[in-house]
Amino acid sequence: MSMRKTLAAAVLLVLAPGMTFAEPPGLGRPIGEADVKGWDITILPDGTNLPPGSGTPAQGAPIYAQKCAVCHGENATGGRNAGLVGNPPLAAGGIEANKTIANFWANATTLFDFIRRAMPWTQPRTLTDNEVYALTAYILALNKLIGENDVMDAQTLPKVKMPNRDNFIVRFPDRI
Amino acid sequence: MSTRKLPLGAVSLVLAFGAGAALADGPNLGKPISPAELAPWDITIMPDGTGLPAGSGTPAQGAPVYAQKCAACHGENGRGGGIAAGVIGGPPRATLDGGKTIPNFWPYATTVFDFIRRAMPYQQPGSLTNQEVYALTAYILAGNKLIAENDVMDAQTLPKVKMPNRDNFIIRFPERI
Amino acid sequence: MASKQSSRRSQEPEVVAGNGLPDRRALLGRGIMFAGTMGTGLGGSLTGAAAEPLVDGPWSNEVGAVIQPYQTASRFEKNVVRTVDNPDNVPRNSRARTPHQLLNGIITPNGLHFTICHGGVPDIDPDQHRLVIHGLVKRPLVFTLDALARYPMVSRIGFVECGGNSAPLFSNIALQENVQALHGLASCAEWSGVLLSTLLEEAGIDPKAKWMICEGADSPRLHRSVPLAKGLDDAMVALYQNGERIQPGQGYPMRLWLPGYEGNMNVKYLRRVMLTEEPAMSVYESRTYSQILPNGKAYRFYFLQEVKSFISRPSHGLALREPGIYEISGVAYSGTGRITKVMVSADGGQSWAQAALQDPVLPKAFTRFRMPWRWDGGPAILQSRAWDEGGNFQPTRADFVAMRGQTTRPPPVTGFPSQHFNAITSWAVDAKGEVKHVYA
Amino acid sequence: MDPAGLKRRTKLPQGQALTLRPPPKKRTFGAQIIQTTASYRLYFYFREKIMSTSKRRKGGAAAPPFEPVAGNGLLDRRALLGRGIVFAGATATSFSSSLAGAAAEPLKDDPWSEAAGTVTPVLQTPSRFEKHVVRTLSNPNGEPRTQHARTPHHLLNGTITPNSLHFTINHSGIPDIDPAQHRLVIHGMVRQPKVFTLDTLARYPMVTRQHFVECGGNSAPMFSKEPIQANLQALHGLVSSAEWTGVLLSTLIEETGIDPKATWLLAEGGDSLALTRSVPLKKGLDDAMVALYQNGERLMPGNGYPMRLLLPGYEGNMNVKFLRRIKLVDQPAMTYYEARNYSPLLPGGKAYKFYFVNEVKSFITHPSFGLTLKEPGYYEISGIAYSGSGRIAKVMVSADGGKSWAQAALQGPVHPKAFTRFRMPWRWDGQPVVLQSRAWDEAGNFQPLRTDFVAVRGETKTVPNVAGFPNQHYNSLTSWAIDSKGEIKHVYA
Repeated sequence: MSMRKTLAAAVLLVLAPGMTFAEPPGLGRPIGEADVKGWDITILPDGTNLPPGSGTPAQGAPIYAQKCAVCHGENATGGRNAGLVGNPPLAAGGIEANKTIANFWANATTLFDFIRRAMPWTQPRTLTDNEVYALTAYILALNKLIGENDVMDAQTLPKVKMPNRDNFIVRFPDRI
Repeated sequence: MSTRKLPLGAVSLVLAFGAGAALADGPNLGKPISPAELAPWDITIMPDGTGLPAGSGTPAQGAPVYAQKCAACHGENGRGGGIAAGVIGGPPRATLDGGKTIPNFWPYATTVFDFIRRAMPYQQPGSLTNQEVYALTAYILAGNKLIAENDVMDAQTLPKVKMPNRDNFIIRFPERI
Repeated sequence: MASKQSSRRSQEPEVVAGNGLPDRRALLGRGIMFAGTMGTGLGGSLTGAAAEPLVDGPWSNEVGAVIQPYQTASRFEKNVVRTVDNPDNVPRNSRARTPHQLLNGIITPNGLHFTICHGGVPDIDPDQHRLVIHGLVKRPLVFTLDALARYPMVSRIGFVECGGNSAPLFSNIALQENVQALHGLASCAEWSGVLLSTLLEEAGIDPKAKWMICEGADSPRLHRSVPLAKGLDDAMVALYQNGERIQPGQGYPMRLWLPGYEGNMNVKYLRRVMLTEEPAMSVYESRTYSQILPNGKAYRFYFLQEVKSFISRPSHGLALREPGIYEISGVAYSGTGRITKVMVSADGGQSWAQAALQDPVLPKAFTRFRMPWRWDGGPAILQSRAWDEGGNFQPTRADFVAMRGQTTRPPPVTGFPSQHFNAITSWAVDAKGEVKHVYA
Repeated sequence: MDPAGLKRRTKLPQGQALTLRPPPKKRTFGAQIIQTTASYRLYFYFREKIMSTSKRRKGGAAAPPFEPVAGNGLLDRRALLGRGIVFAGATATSFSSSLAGAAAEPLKDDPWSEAAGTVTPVLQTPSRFEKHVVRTLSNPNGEPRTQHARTPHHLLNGTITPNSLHFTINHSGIPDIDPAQHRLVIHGMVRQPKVFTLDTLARYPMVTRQHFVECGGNSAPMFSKEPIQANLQALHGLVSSAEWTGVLLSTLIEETGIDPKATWLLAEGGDSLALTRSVPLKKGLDDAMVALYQNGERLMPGNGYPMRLLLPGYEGNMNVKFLRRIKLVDQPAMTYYEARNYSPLLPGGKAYKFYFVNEVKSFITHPSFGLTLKEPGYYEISGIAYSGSGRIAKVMVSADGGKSWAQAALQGPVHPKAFTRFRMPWRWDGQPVVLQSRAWDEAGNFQPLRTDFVAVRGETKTVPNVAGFPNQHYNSLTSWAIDSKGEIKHVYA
């Protein structure tokens, strides 16, 4: 049973996208930035958030052999998973060229960030910061991007100049 | 990558629903079928008796068929009490508290025949012969005092059975009929 | 049942709403970028304690599970199921109701679409299934599924609702049941298929034809009489439901879909359409879907599912843990067409505020309405009331019962005292945040 | 010229047709061609409701002049306009039956009509006759590498992908997250870092929108220099469309307050890889959503349960699943995924970065590879079009490899950044044809021809593995070649 009556043009109040309510629920619980540290593991290209600690290629070699070689192969040349060395010229490879750390990655900090956040694949976030610095140094050195006995730490890692850094085009500048 | 160029004045053709659509020059993939081939599915009994098959049945013939094939669910003598509602008796008037029965509510007797033949017994619908359906229909109508004990139900007599509640209905939205 | 109302003034509810419903203008603007206004007014929860330090969940430190070909819900959501009233498949009807209180948006996922079967769920081989169109036609025709796949199709989002949905509200006493038990026999999906008119016109319609007897291939061979006018309007032979082939409980391999008409007429497992001059008066239209009125008469051929709305959250069974802001949310729909307005009250109908409708608002489909509400912890009675583009609106329960009657004693919640109940539903929130079903 | 005036001889076919459900084994369908003598008037009954945005945008521009009837049997799109006459009196003879003339065999009750059916379950699943309608898996045994599940578009219809068939990519399996413990923290360049639980988010004002999510690498096999003979699921299966419901990210960020210096936000997931992407803050404040529901029910685990970021129109990887952290920053983090994977190489050695947008794209779902046409006659060409830049404005279909085009009908309502179903009536005369679709969006973008696309973006030197990703963001045309036996191949045309 529904009543039928002449309605003044009912204002169709429609939830347009982006429309929110003037009075938000305010139900988020405040938290100190310190308490977020446990999750805040993102390293920015300028080195922000790099933890204390350091590592050299030599310190990285044994850690790599013990924790990484099983998938990435001896001396990071590749195994069940991709290799981490090699610098084939991009231009020759065309669109499906092998993007390696040496010929493609724009920032060395990405290497530290990804190793710490996701590796080893089956037990992520089990490496100490020193181990991550050592592995980062080991891989950068293998790719001749740093000297054999350079020390990677919060100051030096961001300064590593990756060869392909300036070889990118922003596809939709208006969306940045 | 998609190139940008002058926005087209394209009118997109939007296919609205809510429109009947037939393609005279359409697929025409319906296969013709003759009434004879249709017969096994053409089981609808209309209120005026159209569709009633040959055959007949009396209340007396219906009693044993009921006992054997219906009582298990609908109860002894059609009184209910099993897992299904009774088919004989019940309250004089149907109310919101329940009790729509064949005598106090069903407008047409032909519906009894149609439903028994198409859907009963529940586990083997369509397994009754037309004779058995006429007999069961007669048995139920007689049980509810809608026909006499020895009336014979067939294609001629069944449509003539006058159900008490027949003229007690209102069409809710006449404009939609 | 829509009753005509002449004067408009007396009916228009007071717009500024009490009991925590913000003035509707609050709904219009986009929230202010209140970078600076962190006043205590927006304090966190009552306890106000800062959140404890974050630590990785166990799932973050191990490789996850393998992807499956046909994915299913998380194990933490295994309570989001339909309630079934015939789990042992006893020889009688079986119904499964949609858990509206646990869903959102307007689409009902296929696994949770409500189902009513009168002879169990048939296991139909699509290659054997046939659709026959005959009776008052120029040429009786048979269609296979492969043939129908080549016809022009349409897709449309729309609801299917059992004529008996909301029947528990005919009870003279408000049954303490949740929205799934009260209103679970309605769902909304995107249906794709061939318009019935396409097939009828291929068969050639005899001008004398006025009705279509539509019959299913299930064991009771359920059949209903449908006006030919509806067949030539928006009736569809539906083949797909939310993109995939129709679920067995919704009529696999094909069903009749009559947007806005009572569920039982939307014959599942459709195998036959016979054009006739007269309706067949099947048991369903002559007995079951014929509603008794207080004066002893009964409606016939009700057909239409009228404008209706209910609040799905908060609702019975979903307790409010603390005072503060909540979103009152629910669905509104009408067999007549689009919803034009939904009003919400938090004080049992003394005052009302207009809820926001989530666009796009589609005809004969669920429309999600939302209303922000600040609960002060005191007792409140939540109600929603909907209007449709035909000018119809939901009656109060008192007005509805005056016209349609109610039971004299509370029926079982799975019973159907009558059908086509579309009056207002009310939820009472007490000081402890418990929600009861009430009549208000 | 209105359709009624169109007089032409058409062949009226009869008989079996393209099957709806191609089980794995190839099924061919017989064909008879019936030559009819009567001429027909084309009349169709779709009532057209011109509500396309381009018309609204153009201030009611009149419909363009009648499109030429495209080659190879594409029926005039105006055939889909207007409601024809109910031809109650139409001549019977004109509807001759199939060559064999044999009527359908006599009907009998099938077994399912003669016995009660099975029990109604608490959670429905498809009929056993549809068990082949599943996603294909790239890593079924869960080896330690990325897993992909692709949507079977060639078996679906309409615009909604059912949840069980929504595509999924997981880089380290699907985490089994307890919603009661899951937290979303928003911090960094904010006034007051805050933590939200699911219970609190459930009380926020929510929005519901229909959007596609597409992997940036969807359609990657099309970069192959030669057309790979694989079906639509293998070529374009990493895109799906659903109704998403959740809380606008802007609502939450405004609550924590925004430091004017912030220009980016980092979104991180609770999976073992803690997958992180950098997102421009402007997108975060636009239509970004913390999505909680997918087609009405809570998110599927493979699509981010209990909550995910949804960036309508942006590449899938950025729509971070299992969302647990948003950090406002003043520079992009150049995480592994944006620095390496989703940074498409160009032929000259340069590469794009921050591609973000999934551009306008369309493909025909049926007829398509693997769905053989059994006989000549009437078919509906149907497919999906979508664009990350807004609504689809127009879809053109060609049956002669691009020599001539006709405009397809779009199934209304057309939503922005969502699947739009297009349909084109077609009469196949049994001769070899090449079907193609091409879409335009409301922003004026359109799909480039393959030659133009390859000239800018390049193609592979060798034929890659169909499951590989030679590159990303392919949105050129897809072409299906049908031979005279009705077999369908994937071609470049």
